[in-house]
Amino acid sequence: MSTLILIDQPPYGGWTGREALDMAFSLAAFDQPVSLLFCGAGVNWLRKGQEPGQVRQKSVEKNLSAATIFGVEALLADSDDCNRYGLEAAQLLSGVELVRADAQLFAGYSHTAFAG
Amino acid sequence: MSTLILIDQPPYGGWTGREALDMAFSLAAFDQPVSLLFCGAGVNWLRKGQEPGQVRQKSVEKNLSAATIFGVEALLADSDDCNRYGLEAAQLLSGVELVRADAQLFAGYSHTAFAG
Amino acid sequence: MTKIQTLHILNKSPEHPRFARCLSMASPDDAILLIENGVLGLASAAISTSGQLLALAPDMAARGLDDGSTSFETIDYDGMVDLTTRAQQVVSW
Amino acid sequence: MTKIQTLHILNKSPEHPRFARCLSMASPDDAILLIENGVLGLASAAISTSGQLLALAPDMAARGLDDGSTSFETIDYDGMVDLTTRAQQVVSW
Amino acid sequence: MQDSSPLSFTIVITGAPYSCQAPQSALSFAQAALRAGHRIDRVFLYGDGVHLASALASPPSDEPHWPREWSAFLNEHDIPGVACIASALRRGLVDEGEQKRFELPASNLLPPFTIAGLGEWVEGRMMSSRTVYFHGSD
Amino acid sequence: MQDSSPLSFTIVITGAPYSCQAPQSALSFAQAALRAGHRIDRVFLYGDGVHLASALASPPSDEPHWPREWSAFLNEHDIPGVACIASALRRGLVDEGEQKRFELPASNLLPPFTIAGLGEWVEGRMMSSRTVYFHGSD
Repeated sequence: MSTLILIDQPPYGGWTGREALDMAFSLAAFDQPVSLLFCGAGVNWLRKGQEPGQVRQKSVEKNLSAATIFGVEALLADSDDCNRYGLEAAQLLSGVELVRADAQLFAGYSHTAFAG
Repeated sequence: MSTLILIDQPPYGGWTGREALDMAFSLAAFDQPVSLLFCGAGVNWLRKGQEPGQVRQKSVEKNLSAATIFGVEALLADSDDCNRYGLEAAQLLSGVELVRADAQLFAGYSHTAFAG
Repeated sequence: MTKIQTLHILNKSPEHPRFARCLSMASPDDAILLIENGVLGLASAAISTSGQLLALAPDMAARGLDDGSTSFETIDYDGMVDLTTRAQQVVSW
Repeated sequence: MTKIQTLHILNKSPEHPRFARCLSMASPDDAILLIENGVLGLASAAISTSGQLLALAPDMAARGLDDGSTSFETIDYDGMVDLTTRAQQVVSW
Repeated sequence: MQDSSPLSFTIVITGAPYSCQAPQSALSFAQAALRAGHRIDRVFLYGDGVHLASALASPPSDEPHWPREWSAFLNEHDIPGVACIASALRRGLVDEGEQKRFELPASNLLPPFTIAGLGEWVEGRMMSSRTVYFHGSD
Repeated sequence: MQDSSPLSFTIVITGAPYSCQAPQSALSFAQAALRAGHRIDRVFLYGDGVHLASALASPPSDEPHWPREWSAFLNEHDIPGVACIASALRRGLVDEGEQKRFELPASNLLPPFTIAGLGEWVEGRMMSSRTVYFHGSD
């Protein structure tokens, strides 16, 4: 009964990604196994050095770094999409696992959801 | 001071297109020259035979047919996008003018806007 | 009454990035149900997917789309409920 | 203080259909200002457009994007206001 | 359809009425689910979906009133409707309790909708045979 | 920048706070416009943008309160803020007059925002040197 929460919206331009994080943290808080998969423009959540102070938002880097501490099993990112957005391993937040987002990956989860 | 209102969202799935229509009708009501340009998935507004009764919405065919009567100067549609959605001339609402949505078309208007 | 592994409910228009991603994610045991703006995929270029393709009739009628094709099955909301019960998993795109 | 024909304000991410359409619509006398999610275009594949390319620095910083490139100019909100006054027309995508 | 045994559903709506089709598709689905003999454990509103619980929406009289139609459906079948508290507070959807807590001039939550945390979604996920999401289009 | 003569702006916001960045980008732009000596004739909220005029939005205390920040900005500079009536009524944003007309339990419009028709947008378009739109992202 492991859940995969998908994030394909980039950060700061919209709230959907934050709301997806909240879903993942909430499952973890209830001891339900959950992983996050960043794909499409959503991989931009994982770039190091985000400084959203000038747009009056809070960085999500800290939340993401704390995700595994709070019980999120894995932070997955589609490797093709990381390439597409020029995200090399050195620029990625630590703890991110590069995967291929395909049917085989989905098959490992009993529940898959977007936040919106 | 002629305005071009763009509609690139398809009908019924969202309200943006309807709100774009309202903008055009409102300009026309104040005797301001205005035309509508349907592009992208927005060309699906122009297909004959829409029957949205089962999804509890009103057809916009009537509104669009009345657009020129209410003072909207032209209903323009990008011809490539019509092709993309299999819209041949026979399936298009009457009164639609096929154009190429490019910089040259834009240059003929002093103001261009989306509804959202 | 065949079993479905995953039912993909796809409500985005073909130009939305989730449309292509959903199609590419479906495996042969999956079904893809086009609803809302998603049914416009039937009017645009040929849909290439490994899964079984279905479309919601009320949304097709709203958009003036013909259900004369044999490359996909059309269903109503009762059929949609039935699909969700037959699928092991339901994913909304 | 050169004049701009049309200023295109582009806030969509590169995967959104309006992103490519905006770029293709710009003529050599136009400027394209990337804001919000639009600045992610600087991180993805090379942007091909006839217009002058600019990007909003606060939105780049938020997303961890470097302004070291010379292929576009970065500006702040004051510069954005200046652009809108120099342009004959402003289109928000 | 009748030969499958009854299941239970949690329905999640993340798109707002009069912005997208999600609340209306979800209602047609929910009605069909009951027709087929299934149970709906809970409806959970998340993100922009919380606007479906507005007591103040006033569409033109010739358009369906989606908040009231949903409200009537929930009442008739005694189904709990829950708006996520974090989504609701940010978007200006509050009940009388939140009105007092934040010293607001009014409340605007349409009964029988209530406001609660994401735990309700987690619980729905765990108790229902199927969780089906209705998102905004594009 | 100072060598261009002052212009006037109409600002149109079509995206909701806490759903997209439009209201915050628009505020930064509006502040910069005044800094440069330009005038803002009017702010017009359309579509989902009307939620910016909510008197009930209650974001967490460590996040900016965009409706109140906009309200303070409009008050300080005496700029009219107008929510489109058709968009507002469908989405549950009402003033006291609409509350009475529709017999609603409350009103929730944050002053100095007012509710009026698209004619206000047309007028803004005609009177201002520039009309700049802030839409939702994706």
